[in-house]
Amino acid sequence: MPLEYIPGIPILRPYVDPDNQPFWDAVDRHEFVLQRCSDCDVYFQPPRPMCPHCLSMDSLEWVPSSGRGEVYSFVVFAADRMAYPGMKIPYVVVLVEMEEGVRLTANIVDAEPDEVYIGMPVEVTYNSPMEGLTLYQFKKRAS
Amino acid sequence: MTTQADSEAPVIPHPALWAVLYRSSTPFWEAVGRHELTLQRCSDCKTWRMPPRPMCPRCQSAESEWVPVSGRGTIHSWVTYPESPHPAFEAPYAVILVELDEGPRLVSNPVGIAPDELEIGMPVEVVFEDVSDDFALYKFQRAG
Amino acid sequence: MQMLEEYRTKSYRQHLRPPVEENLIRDKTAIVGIGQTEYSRDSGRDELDLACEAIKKAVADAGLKMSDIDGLEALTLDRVSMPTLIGSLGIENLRFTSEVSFGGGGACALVMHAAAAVASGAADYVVCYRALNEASGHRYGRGDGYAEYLKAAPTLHYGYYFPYGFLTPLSWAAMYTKRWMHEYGIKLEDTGWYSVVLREYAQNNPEAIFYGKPLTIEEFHESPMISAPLRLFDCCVDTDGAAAVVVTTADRAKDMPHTPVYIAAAAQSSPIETEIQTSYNRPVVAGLPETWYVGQELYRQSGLGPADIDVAQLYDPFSYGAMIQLEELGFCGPGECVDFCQGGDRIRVDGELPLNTSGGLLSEAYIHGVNLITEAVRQLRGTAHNQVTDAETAIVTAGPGLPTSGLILRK
Amino acid sequence: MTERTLKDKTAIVGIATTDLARDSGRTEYSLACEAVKLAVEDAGLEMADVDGIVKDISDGIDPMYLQKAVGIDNAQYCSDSHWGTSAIMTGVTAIAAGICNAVVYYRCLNGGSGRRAGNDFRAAREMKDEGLDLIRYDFYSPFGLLTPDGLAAMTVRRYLHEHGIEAEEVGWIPAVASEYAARNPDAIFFDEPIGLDDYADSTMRVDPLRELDCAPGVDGGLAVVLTSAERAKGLRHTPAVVMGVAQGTSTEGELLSNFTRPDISALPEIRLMGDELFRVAGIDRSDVDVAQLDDRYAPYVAMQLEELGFCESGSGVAFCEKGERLRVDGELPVNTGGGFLGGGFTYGLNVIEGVRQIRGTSASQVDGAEISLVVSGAGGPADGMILRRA
Repeated sequence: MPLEYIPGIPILRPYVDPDNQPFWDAVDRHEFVLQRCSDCDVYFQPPRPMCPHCLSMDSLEWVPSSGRGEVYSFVVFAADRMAYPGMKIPYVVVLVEMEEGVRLTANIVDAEPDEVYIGMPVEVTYNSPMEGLTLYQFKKRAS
Repeated sequence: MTTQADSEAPVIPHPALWAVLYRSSTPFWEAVGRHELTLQRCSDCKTWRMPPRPMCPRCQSAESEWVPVSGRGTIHSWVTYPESPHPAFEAPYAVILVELDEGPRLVSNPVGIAPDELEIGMPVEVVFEDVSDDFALYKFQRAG
Repeated sequence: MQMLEEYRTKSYRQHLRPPVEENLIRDKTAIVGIGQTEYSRDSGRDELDLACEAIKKAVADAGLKMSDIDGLEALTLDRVSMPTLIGSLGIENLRFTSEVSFGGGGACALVMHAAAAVASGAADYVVCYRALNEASGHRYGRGDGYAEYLKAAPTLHYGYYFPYGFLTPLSWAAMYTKRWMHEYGIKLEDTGWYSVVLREYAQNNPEAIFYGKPLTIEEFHESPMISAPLRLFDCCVDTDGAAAVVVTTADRAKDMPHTPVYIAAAAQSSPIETEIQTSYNRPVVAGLPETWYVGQELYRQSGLGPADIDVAQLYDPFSYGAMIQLEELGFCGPGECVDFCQGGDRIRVDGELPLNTSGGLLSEAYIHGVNLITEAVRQLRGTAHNQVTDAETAIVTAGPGLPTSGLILRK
Repeated sequence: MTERTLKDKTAIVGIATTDLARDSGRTEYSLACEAVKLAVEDAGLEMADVDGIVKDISDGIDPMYLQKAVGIDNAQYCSDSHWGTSAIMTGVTAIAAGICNAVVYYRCLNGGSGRRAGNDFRAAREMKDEGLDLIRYDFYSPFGLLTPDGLAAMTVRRYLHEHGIEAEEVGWIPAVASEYAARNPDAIFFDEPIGLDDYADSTMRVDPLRELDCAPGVDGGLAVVLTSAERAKGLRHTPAVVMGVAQGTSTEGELLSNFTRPDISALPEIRLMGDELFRVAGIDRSDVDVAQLDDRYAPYVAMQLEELGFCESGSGVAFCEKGERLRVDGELPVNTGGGFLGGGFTYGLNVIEGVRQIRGTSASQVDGAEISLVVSGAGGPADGMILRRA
């Protein structure tokens, strides 16, 4: 069962400010970028204004990601109590370890809850749950 | 990409509707809705509690009674807003601090007193203005 | 990042901490009063009212007058405004006030900060409290509570969670729990004894929400899955109520009505890359580095080890949250906590490590862990409903999976 | 009391601000990171030395976030204290009690461009943010008493009335602040000093408070690093040893709206805090070489001078007359960096100027300043500290 939304209930939008704007702007263009310190060659998630290793504010850059990763953990939302009312249950939130090493969460859009397993190969895709909102998501990938 | 703040402009309620939030204050506002001014007083040591609260700061008693007051007092201080900080209020307007004859003080608005007539010490008495069917505000006019 | 890397190898850098001789808290400060309101599902009162009652009782329990109190410690999540509370309690001058970030992770830090204040002479008697209408009022733990988090917590990273329907602390915790089960091969059918034993404790505790409502292991396994792998009976009980404690110096404590409960150690930890339950970018997701670090620090300060602890009160927002702490605090090896709880004998009142003897947050009440501190005090005073014979030392922890804190208390 | 005391146990060893601006164009997160980095550098410490973080809860950036960017490995004392600079006192207790090595205090806000203090109450009400003192505002907001300025104005009118003070006489306080600010490149709100005429011409914000009575909002970040007095000895700058630190509250005390206590034109929190502060420090008022008082509202400076015991009740405005006593060679140089009136309203700026006076690096240096008083929180829960040159 693919991910389904319940019409009429807005999906909560990400909080966007100058520290993470490049990320969400890229998602709008269906591009997936990650923040990296070019001096230390370390990736960060969530984004930040300073590299915690070299304390530079200038060496941070946004670089295209392969978009590929593996499911590191996941949660199945099976009951109303914990679920967001705007999304049809059951839905799955996956924690994905990207090839670059950082981990991000999103939904898996094309898998049944019982198909999902730790180690499952996935890649980034995009959807638009409502007008003016583009999200990155994950879909199945051949290993 | 828009943000949460852009997409959902807040609805601004009339500030009067903010009034009843703490349960301790509910009897006060219910009485005002009936055009009665009552204040909370400690049942044990008879200390006034304004604003209302669940415990007496003097004797730590949790018991209290609601006592009608005269509604008469004097202006203890006042301010005027040359520009309005909120669309519900038309500037210029004045806010007064009234010291009731019984002692406690209430913030309110003057009725029928121009800002340039306001004076510290001016005797005033309470009047009520209905905001909705069961909600009113207490205001003060020159004592007759 | 060094601390997280060292967590992998469990190499504790104690040389970086101030020497124990400089620590003015250790055995020089004490908890001398405890108080609580009724714990219920609907108090019918506001949090200010609940806070006043719990504080008044704690102050009376300590044999003090309200005017003796000159310090106040709150959690930032507490909805009671401090000036309003001061006005209601009638305290003329507080020499020290402080607030600890957020909720459950700060429960033991309340006592630690209070102890630092009395130890350094900033105040003489400090009250720590928590009041909340979690059951009837605002819920922190549920989907409709997200707005609370939006205002109360850093908002930036939630942008990566909220749009995906991922917005409750328990589901965030389910994510690391799932990984932990995967790494250690934990099977769902082996779990449940933790919840069952806590419910047993609640049957002797008339103040507990689940008093009179026992739970069998079969009923546990039949309970609905909330956020896999968490079942309904893995989760804590939403509660209305308040609890408070009074902290002062050991010198003063000697002349007070109750057996003093000394603070043998107090610690707080917020490792880098930590978020509230969503610390998914740490090298190890299947673990609780802050709890491990707090444990190391508590043992260093007190000179005690896991074997010296008579009773434990471990913060349990859900069963695994407390059980994984058993591993991090050295009561069992990594991945062994489900075995440790199997059958329940080790964690019962006459077992190896009596655990959450009032029923804990699962079965007594969820007062953000302040009720675990009051239970530890009762155990050391010898007045608990499920009294551990001759209990002399107790460990108490605060919320797992976020900046946390802990205490070792002793008679 | 036993020997348990905070006196001389700790020292401020690092201070820093980012550029202060009307509009930073940056996030508060970014401002906080820069300020903390600069303050730790200023102290001559490594980030790895910092194991405590204290801040005011009203600041937007959580310590967990700060850690992610500045690399603080493990914070082992975290406090989100409330009001003024009282969080610094919690850091002092942590170091004095031997549970922390070094504590950073930070503050970051876009008070000029973003959330303005005057809007906080309204926004908070609409969000039902009960971090503010709701029970009281319930009795004020229905009547349009909505802004901190309005709450302060109510107190100021009564203060002027009780002591028979003409409102125009208060003008010496912003006038002297403007002189100091004009000399201080960090204080952006006055390029040149103003006079009493400018004050008299200043528009009413909430009668009787004028624009020039109210400290403007500012964008920027600042940070302060504390460690033990012992460890401070080998560090880069002359340590500012914390001789005393204290807080004060009172029953019937609120945030600016203290209308229910017997005398609304007094600041009992400041008096109680001051008495405790001088008791802990063990010095007299006359020992103070320079003072940074809370001038979020100019008339509150006069009230603080009275409550702190530098002059008689009701004579605070007279004390400031012609500004002579407040200037750098006067009896009690006050707000030598320009205060919040000249630098913008952000608590902590006063602490930084207090430390600069101890170091001898103020833009308006008081000759041979040894003892520096800093006060925050006039009109609400108060806090203060006394610093001395090591």
